Amino acid sequence: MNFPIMPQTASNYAVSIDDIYFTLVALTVIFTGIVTLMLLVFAVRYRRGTKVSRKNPSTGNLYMELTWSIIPMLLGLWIYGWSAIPYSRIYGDPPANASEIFLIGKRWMWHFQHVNSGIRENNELHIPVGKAVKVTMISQDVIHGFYVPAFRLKRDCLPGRYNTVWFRPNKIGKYYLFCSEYCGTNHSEMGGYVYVMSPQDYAQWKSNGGSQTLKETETTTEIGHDLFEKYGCAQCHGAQDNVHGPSMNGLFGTTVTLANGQSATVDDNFLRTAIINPQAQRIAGWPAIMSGFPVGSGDGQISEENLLDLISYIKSLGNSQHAAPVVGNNSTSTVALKPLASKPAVNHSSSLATKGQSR
Amino acid sequence: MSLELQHPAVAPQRLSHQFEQIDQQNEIYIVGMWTFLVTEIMFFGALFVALTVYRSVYPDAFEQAHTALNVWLGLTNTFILLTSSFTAAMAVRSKMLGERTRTLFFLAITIMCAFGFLCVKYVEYSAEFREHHFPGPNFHWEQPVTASAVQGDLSANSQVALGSPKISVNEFPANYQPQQLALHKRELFFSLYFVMTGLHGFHVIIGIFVLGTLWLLIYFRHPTVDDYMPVELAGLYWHFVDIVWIFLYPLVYLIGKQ
Amino acid sequence: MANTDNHNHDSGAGHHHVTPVSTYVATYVALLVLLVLTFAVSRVDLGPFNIIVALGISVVKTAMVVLIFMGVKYGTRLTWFWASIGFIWLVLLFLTLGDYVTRQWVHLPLGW
Amino acid sequence: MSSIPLNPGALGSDGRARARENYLNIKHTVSSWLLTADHKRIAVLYMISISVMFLFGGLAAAGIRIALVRPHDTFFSSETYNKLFSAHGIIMVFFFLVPSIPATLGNFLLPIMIGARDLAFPRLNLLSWYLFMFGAVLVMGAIMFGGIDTGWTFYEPYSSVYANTNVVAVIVGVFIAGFSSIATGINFLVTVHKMRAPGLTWFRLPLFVWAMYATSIIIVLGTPVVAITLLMVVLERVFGVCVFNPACGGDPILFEHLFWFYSHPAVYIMILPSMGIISEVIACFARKRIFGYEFVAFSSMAIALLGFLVWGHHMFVTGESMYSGMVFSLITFLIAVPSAIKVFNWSATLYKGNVWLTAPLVFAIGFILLFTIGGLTGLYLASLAVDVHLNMTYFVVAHFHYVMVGGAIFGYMAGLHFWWPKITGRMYPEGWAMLSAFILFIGFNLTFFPQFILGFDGMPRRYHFYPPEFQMWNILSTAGSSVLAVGMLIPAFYFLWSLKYGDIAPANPWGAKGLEWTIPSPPPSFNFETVPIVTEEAYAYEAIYAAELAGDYSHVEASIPYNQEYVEKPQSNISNEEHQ
Repeated sequence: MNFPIMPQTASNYAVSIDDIYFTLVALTVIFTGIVTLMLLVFAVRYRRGTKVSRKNPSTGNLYMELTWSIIPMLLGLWIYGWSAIPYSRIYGDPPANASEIFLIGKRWMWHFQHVNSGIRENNELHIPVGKAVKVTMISQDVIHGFYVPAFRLKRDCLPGRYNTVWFRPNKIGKYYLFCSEYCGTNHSEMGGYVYVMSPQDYAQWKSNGGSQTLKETETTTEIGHDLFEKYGCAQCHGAQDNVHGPSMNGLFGTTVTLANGQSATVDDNFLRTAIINPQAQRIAGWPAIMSGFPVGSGDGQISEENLLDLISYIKSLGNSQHAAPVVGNNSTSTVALKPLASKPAVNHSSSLATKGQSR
Repeated sequence: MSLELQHPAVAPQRLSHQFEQIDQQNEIYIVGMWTFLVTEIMFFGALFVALTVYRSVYPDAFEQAHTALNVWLGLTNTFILLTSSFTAAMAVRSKMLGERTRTLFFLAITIMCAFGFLCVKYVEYSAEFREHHFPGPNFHWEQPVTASAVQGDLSANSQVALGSPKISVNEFPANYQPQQLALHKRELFFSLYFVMTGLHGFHVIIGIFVLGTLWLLIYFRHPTVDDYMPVELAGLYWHFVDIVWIFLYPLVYLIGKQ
Repeated sequence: MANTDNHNHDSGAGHHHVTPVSTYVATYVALLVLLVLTFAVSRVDLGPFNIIVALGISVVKTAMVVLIFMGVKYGTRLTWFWASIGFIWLVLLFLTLGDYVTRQWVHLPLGW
Repeated sequence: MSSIPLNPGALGSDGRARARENYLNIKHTVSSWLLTADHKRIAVLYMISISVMFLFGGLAAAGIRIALVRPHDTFFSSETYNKLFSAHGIIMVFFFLVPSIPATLGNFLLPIMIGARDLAFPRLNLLSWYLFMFGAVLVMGAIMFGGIDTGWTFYEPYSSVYANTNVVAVIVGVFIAGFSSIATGINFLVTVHKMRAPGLTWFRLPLFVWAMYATSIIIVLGTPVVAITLLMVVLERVFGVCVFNPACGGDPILFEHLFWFYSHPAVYIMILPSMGIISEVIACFARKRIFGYEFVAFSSMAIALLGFLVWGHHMFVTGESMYSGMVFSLITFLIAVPSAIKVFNWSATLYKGNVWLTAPLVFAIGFILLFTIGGLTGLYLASLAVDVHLNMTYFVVAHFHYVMVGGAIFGYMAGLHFWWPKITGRMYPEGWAMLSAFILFIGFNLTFFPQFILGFDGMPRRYHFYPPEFQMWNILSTAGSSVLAVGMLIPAFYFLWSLKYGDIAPANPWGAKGLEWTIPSPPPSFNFETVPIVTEEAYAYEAIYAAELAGDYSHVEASIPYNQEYVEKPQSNISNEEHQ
């Protein structure tokens, strides 16, 4: 006989969320108690035939109405403000030193990639205790939900768009990982465990190459670099070739002006769209010559996994804020460009400028 | 049954069992119809929200995709619908005054306008289908090369569209392949275009059915249309169809700069 | 069956308002002028104002159709109410846009 | 219909009573039922239809509970389990809860309560039932032959691209049923606006009418949005158009926005009519004017209007903008205020009343208790950070069952018992009704309270298999559901029994105020011989209250035993309200 009352608490959010939760429980008990007491006492005391005083029965009282409107409202606003704070942390920007993990949801498994070590694992996530973790997630098919009850943490894993969430595990242990958004037949089997390990254990686990099943030693950034070459990105977006496309050096995190006059921050979602459908948000000043790489496994397509690798590589090129003069043709871009010396410029792409699609 | 009407020439009306007064009955019909139109506003409204959202997210793709539409045909259709709205209002007025011949005349013009609208729509749709702009597995997009394509040079465009993709692989580096899929935000535009205009067209067809039935009933002097209310209500519906198009035309055909 | 024949004349008599033909013709002409204007404005690049002007003209056209062709101008208060509530409620639906506008703001520094 | 005599309640010329004509016995042919334009007959048709749908939905729920007894159930496959909960949700939401009170009790009572002969558009009303039936048959057919596994929310892109079940047929069925609901809504709105009896001003309306009015506004303004949204899913499946599909840049979250724009207010479609019933029942059996009438009336409207501004609280974790979530959360907290106003006003009405503890009142008290818990647990889900943990878990399941079963169904049961004499002309057996009320209350809490704890423990909803440590709570819940099932079956039996063997009901068995109690039970076809003129506010129980305190209970008409010949009694309390 096992009647668990609450889940384990293993992240920086757990306690603050539980505090709000149990405050709400207390309020629920109090208000339900008041209502129950009123109903039962009145119904029994004033039932037909009882000899109790019924002098001056009231059918309305403005002050009472105001009392039971304003008190619940103030309590509600208090809870609202209190609970908005952890919420804005969970889905807000992570601390700068957070280690990054890519998460790909597919029916019906979770695929994790540790960005800095390149370790990949399925349905299991190993993380060191006490260190902030940022999870960038995307789904290959339908909406999934990344849910770790012990962390009080949930985020939907959408197809076509990155969602992020961050947390800091603070207790060693093995915790359930669930899919919270219904995703089809084996929805309830799409889950696994999150292992929060001591730093020593984690270091050892890492040096062993992670999970036994999926041994990968190349980091996502390294894979991304290879892909950058393989897909020919470097031809236009290389270090110094600022003729056909903006250089990726120092691009990440900056604010750019788009061809349609809007401005946008270069973040994960921006890069993703730029790779899949560059024309949707072309940076001002660059010709519309790039055709995108759709998501898929066919020729000329790119998988979700590789997309994340590429983005990881582009991120690694830094987000320098140097106010270098913009190179390029009458560009209004505010991108700070930092030349990268070692990469040779690829020059056979010069024919693109004339033969590419014109708008 | 008391009939005390402001206008001396207004035709007499009949009262249903659940009502007390003819004014009450009239107002109930009008308000009932308006309530129905409110549901229609929300019905189309959701689509306009989708259009606005996607247009703000993918402004360039929408601006490019909309160039495939024929502005002039859209303009013609707007003109046709405004005219039909005018004649519908005139038909209601005539019916209210008991002028049977004029009612039939204006109703006929309204119906003809509706058919005219559908004919123009047919021309537009067939062009879009020829060019594989209908969303789905056969969707295909080519950036119009010259401004003439925008101007509705349908024959020229259709020949190009029937052929193979215009962009050949060898113009690009070997590992750099043109992808139709990359252009799918335009499919989004065409999805919304077809859903919205299709649904609007469906309302036009219903309108033709309703107005045509009324025309026949009035022509054969059926007692149910002694009252002007049926024509009035059909008129309200028809004006609503017009209003939807008043918004559709600028929002779908006239995106951005031409 | 209409047993209460002492009814109030003001309540629903407005529906029998017969609009003069000249009003209808004038409205029709005005609508056509606005249509030409819509088209003409779309040929001029006003930046973000293109869409605002186009929508503004559409709203004016709609108002004319609703008030005159559909006779709401002469309708009862109840007709006014139901004729306007649909358009008002549509604005609520457009609050959806708030989500799309503010999604970009996630990187604003919040102080922690 | 004009051939029906307008004076059906008259005595024969010899002064002896004859079988009084009423809406039930005026004609007996099948076509007289299937082609009727009488709002009361349509209400009965609806009542039968939704009861059948409730049975189907309940069977699906039983399947779910059976599967969840064991952590790794082998009784059903996962496909079957998914189809079961989808069928349960779709049937219960679209074919029971949404039409339940408006289309049955609302249809029956709304015209009578405002002194009208019928709804404004009687044939539209009949059409609405046919649309409902057509949708119901389509959906039931699709569920029987293949089923659907999307859940009742039809989330994209699962529903449009990945599901290979009968999504199209079910959505078309729901779409059609939506139009049935719209037809009812339009009818009610126009009827309330324009067909009130002379003297029946807005602030003399019974609160049930206010509630129906608020409900109709939600139906009319919300349903079209979900209709077009679901239609788009069908178009995506059938024609391959691409509006929400991320494959061409569509945003599944936009689908959620549009879906919840209706589906959150739809919750108020389910609960507001119940609140109206509770107001009637509480006032009647406390023998008091409802406490703070205006506040209760306006809180209905406030709920209806604010209910349209909170849809985003279903999407805090989906990737909706953080700021958008904060706004939606704030408005959600505000909507708790009108609900609190209602609960406190009902409780205060009982204070110093002369409370007659009947089955309807017991159901009403049950409603208030369960709705209080259901409403307060809604605040957990409205709290942004807490929702991150609780969203999509069993906590949500428990919360909305407290609102919809504890709320909507307890309210429906209260109303059904309260007006059963009026509808059928027979009394239900009071003792059995009390028993079933208590069994339902216990069974309900036993079923759904453990799910709050399961949810906080982290058990996600729509899970076929779950970690073994959650098993005991699930067993408790399943045990409770069997009690709940018994509590639902008892009324089914005694209601059917009472149709033939129940005591014959007088016109006003409760000594209640309101126009519906001034006409015979069951009402004649055209409700009122002459248009009633209303001269007093709703719930003017002062005279009855004073009489009862003085020991005079003569206004409560005794039930007439079955074997006695029915003689229409002069009704003293009509003359107050009707001036011919």
